[in-house]
Amino acid sequence: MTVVASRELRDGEIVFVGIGLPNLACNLARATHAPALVLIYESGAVGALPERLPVSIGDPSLVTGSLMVTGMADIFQLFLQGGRIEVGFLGGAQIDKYGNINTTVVGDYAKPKVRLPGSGGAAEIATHAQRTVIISRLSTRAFPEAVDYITSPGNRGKGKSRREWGMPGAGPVKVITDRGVLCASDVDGEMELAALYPGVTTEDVTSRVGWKLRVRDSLEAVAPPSAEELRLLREVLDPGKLYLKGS
Amino acid sequence: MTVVASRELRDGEIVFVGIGLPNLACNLARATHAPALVLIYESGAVGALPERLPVSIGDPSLVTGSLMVTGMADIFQLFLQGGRIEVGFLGGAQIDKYGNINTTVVGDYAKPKVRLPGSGGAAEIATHAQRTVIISRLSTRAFPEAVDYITSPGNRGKGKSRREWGMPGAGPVKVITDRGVLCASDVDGEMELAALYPGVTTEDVTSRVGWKLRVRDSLEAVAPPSAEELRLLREVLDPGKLYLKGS
Amino acid sequence: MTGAAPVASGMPKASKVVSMRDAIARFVHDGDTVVIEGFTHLICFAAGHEIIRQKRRDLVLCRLTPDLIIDQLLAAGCARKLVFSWAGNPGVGSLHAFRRAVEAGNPPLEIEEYSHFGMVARFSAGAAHLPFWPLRDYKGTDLPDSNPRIAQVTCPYTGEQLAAVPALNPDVTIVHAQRADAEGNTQIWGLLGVQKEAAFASKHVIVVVEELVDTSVVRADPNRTLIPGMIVDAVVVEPWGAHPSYAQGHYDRDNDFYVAWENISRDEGSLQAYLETYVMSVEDRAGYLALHPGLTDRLAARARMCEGVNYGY
Amino acid sequence: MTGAAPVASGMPKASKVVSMRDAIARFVHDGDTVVIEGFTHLICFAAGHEIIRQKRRDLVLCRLTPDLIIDQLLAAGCARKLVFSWAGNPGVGSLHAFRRAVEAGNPPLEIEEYSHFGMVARFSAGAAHLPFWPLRDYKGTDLPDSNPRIAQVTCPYTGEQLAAVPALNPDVTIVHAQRADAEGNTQIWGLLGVQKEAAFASKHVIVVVEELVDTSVVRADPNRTLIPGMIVDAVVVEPWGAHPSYAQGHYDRDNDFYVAWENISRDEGSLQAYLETYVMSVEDRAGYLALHPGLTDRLAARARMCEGVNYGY
Repeated sequence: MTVVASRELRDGEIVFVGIGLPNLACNLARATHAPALVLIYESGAVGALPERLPVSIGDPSLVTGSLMVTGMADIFQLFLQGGRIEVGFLGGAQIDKYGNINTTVVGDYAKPKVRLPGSGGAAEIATHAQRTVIISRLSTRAFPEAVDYITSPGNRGKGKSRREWGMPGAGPVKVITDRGVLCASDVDGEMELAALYPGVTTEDVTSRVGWKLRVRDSLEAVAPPSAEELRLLREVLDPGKLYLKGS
Repeated sequence: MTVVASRELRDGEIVFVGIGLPNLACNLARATHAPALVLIYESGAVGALPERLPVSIGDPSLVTGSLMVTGMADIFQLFLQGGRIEVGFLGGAQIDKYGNINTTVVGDYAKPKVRLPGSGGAAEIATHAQRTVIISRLSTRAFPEAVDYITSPGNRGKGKSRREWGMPGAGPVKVITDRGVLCASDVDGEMELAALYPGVTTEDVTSRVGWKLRVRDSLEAVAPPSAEELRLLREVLDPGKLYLKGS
Repeated sequence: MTGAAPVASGMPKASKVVSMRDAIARFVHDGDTVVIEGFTHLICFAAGHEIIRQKRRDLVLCRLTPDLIIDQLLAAGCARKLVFSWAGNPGVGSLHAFRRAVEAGNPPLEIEEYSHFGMVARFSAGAAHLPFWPLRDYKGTDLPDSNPRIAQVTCPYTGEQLAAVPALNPDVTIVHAQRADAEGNTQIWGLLGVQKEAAFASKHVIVVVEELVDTSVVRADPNRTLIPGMIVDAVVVEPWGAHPSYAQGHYDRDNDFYVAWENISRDEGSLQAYLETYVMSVEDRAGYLALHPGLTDRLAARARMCEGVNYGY
Repeated sequence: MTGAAPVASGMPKASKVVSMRDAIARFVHDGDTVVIEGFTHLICFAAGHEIIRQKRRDLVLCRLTPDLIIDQLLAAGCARKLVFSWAGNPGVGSLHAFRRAVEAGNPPLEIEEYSHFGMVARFSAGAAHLPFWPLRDYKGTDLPDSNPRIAQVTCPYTGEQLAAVPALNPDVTIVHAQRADAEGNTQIWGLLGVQKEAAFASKHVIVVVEELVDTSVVRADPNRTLIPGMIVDAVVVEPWGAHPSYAQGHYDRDNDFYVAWENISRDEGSLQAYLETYVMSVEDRAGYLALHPGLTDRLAARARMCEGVNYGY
């Protein structure tokens, strides 16, 4: 999943990095095919070159040796709202068929069953990044037809498309899961199964999605991680399995 | 005039400094009774300690050894609009009876007889400083009943008082001239003759003002410059008569 | 006054240096709106602990990322309301005291929730003395439904509807910094978060520093100054006052403690025991540090000095 | 790719370093909206002179303080419109070419006038991709009467009417700086003006530097970076390119020249003779400097280095 996410990044791109697997994916991309990736963190670090795997997006290793450190007002106003971010990574407790993401509550907002952290910068990453990529493990709980709460807008929400809302970015183009990749439909923005990991069947994916998942006529086969990618992840980037636990 | 202006400043005050005589007056105050004055320039220097008389408000000597240097967005938003400036000094080609100032045009805006520089930061200093002090040499040309163009708002303009306009600062409390001092009326904000320099008559002032100047019942006598004040001005602060020419 | 030079030495005003106890006693009152800012970096735990020790009640706490500091203040019963944008244990998981309050009303807690940009914008408006701040945000989300204070403003040129958030003007903001002089002229490097905006938005400002320096140190590099002394009310000298958060160039983040908080805070009893031992039973920050032998060796920053620049002309 | 370390060295993209001639030829076109910013400090006269040499026409020039650079561009016939907030010779008096244009239509010039705060706000809106910026200003003044683009916006919370100015998004902004790397990561100290906002508001950015440095110099002190390379199109290395303006730590402002401009510019003939000799008849900045023997000795900055800070953890 991390390897597939890393391949989404093109060399030289300007990427807004969230914590966890996105962070690992970005650092893997930088160590393989995209050495000139520009990593931007909402904490204020631009062009970070962390010498250790940062535990949080405010880690001091993101500051030391970065190209620029600025205040959060600049990060949100000039970089994100200013349209300078090419790709943003997002995750979440719930993702629906239009790529709307819930990181706020399970259940009712006023009386939540589980209170999650909330938006952080996710709402504005989802709004402003030129495109976003979502990373999440498949499960019917994590992929309901409609999320309990829309924290970060997807391709269609509350009855309107992004265009009708007037949102700047293109929205989520892909959802990268642990079994396959969903891609947004050009027509209506609904997520469709587009690629499968080696040895995974269509049914393995559709049975883990809480709505009737559209399946594209021809499914791509995702290339397995190379030995080098696995070695980098396991031995160099996250030897302590900080992010890779269970994967 | 410079000496009288310098006496307007209390020790420790936060003063927004314009170029020319205000600059000299502030530096004189700092060298005499107000060593803890905090000088702020629209160029971005806060707590400047210029080692030479700055020729412009963007002089490098305002930066070296200052307490803080920041961008102009901060100066206007956080310091001025934020209400942090206690006193602002202003001058102008024309000053009217309510302390409105014109630094834009003599004559009609579209077809000016004389095109002046314009507002710079003066409009916002006049709007936001907790109080302002105006410095200008007396002449009927410089003190018309109504200015040709209101660049910086005084105590009443375009038919409304500052309170009716909802302006934050108290407006111009004094006009310091080369012959006496005008003070704003508590009642309607009109400038009234309140103090005379040694040897100056009421008529010397009223004849140089383009409206029927109110004269207060008891006029204060302005103390003449001390030998020390004159020595500082002439020998230390402005030995090259950069600002003192003709005064 | 000798007038020997046109340059006075920038004669200092009265020192604002006070103890943490005095600063909190004087500037943090029951019912106040209180900000302890710092995004991961420079979170002033020392101030939070002193607020707990002084048993402040009914505070309205505002922070982008409540972090462990707010979890502790909530568990100690100091707050009636939280204004925030991301309430988690960064890199670890949940804030359990926060979750108990929101999920089970234990204790009851009012919340007012934005995104990070919304909180930054609220501080920006407060700092600039504007009643609102415009931003392109929240379309197609549930945030405005759950927070009616998120409004819309109409562009006078395009007619476009933009989101708006209201100004936030706290009673007091507490900023931790690497260094300041006795008047509160404060320099910070590394992550800057939203501290400048929060300080300017605030009625009172307490600066807590790793190092008290002479004003000449500040004046030698004025572009490094983030907060001018003119808006600062009190300066507290409290080395290691940000632990388990960090101070770039002084000490690293104590990630082990953030991980350990998961187990400490998951059970209310163990959280209260933590507060009793590490907060209530110590006098001050020195007492806290005495309970953590080896800490300063473990986390002390290595040297990674940058070069200076030339301010000459 | 060896994967020997998790840290790639931040592999540089293609260098953006070009000559001033190429930068202007490529990014400044007839009819463009062009910004050369810098408040007293770091005004890029070298770029202005190259625009004059390449005979650009119908430019819309935007600058808070037009300064001598715009007086020269106006006299050379490059502009059709000026957007500004203070048009004088700082510390001296008038800009005579500007006055001839406005008072006598020689040559005709459209003007659009704000206060400094208004111009700062226009750049801020442009940089933040907002259509307007709110500010408390202009009440009781004639500015909105002479500039209908100054509007009002209604606060959604208080109903208050605030002033608004429209976003300014130039075609190109030219920023002079002390140093940048070949990708355009740019560091400035001393007065910062509105350069960051202007650069972010702009479709294209040209950075002109006193010194081209290795990326490692930038990375050693990232808080000093004002403009990131990702928004920069071209880097021009042009020492003394700001003269008669100044560069803190490199050279002082040439106040004598600002005073001399009064006499040079008061008469149109002498101004044209100045342009012919110092701009049109030289090839580039080196040629200009060759006409000013002794200049670099007279204005070179003395050393006033600050200390570095520790970025370690």
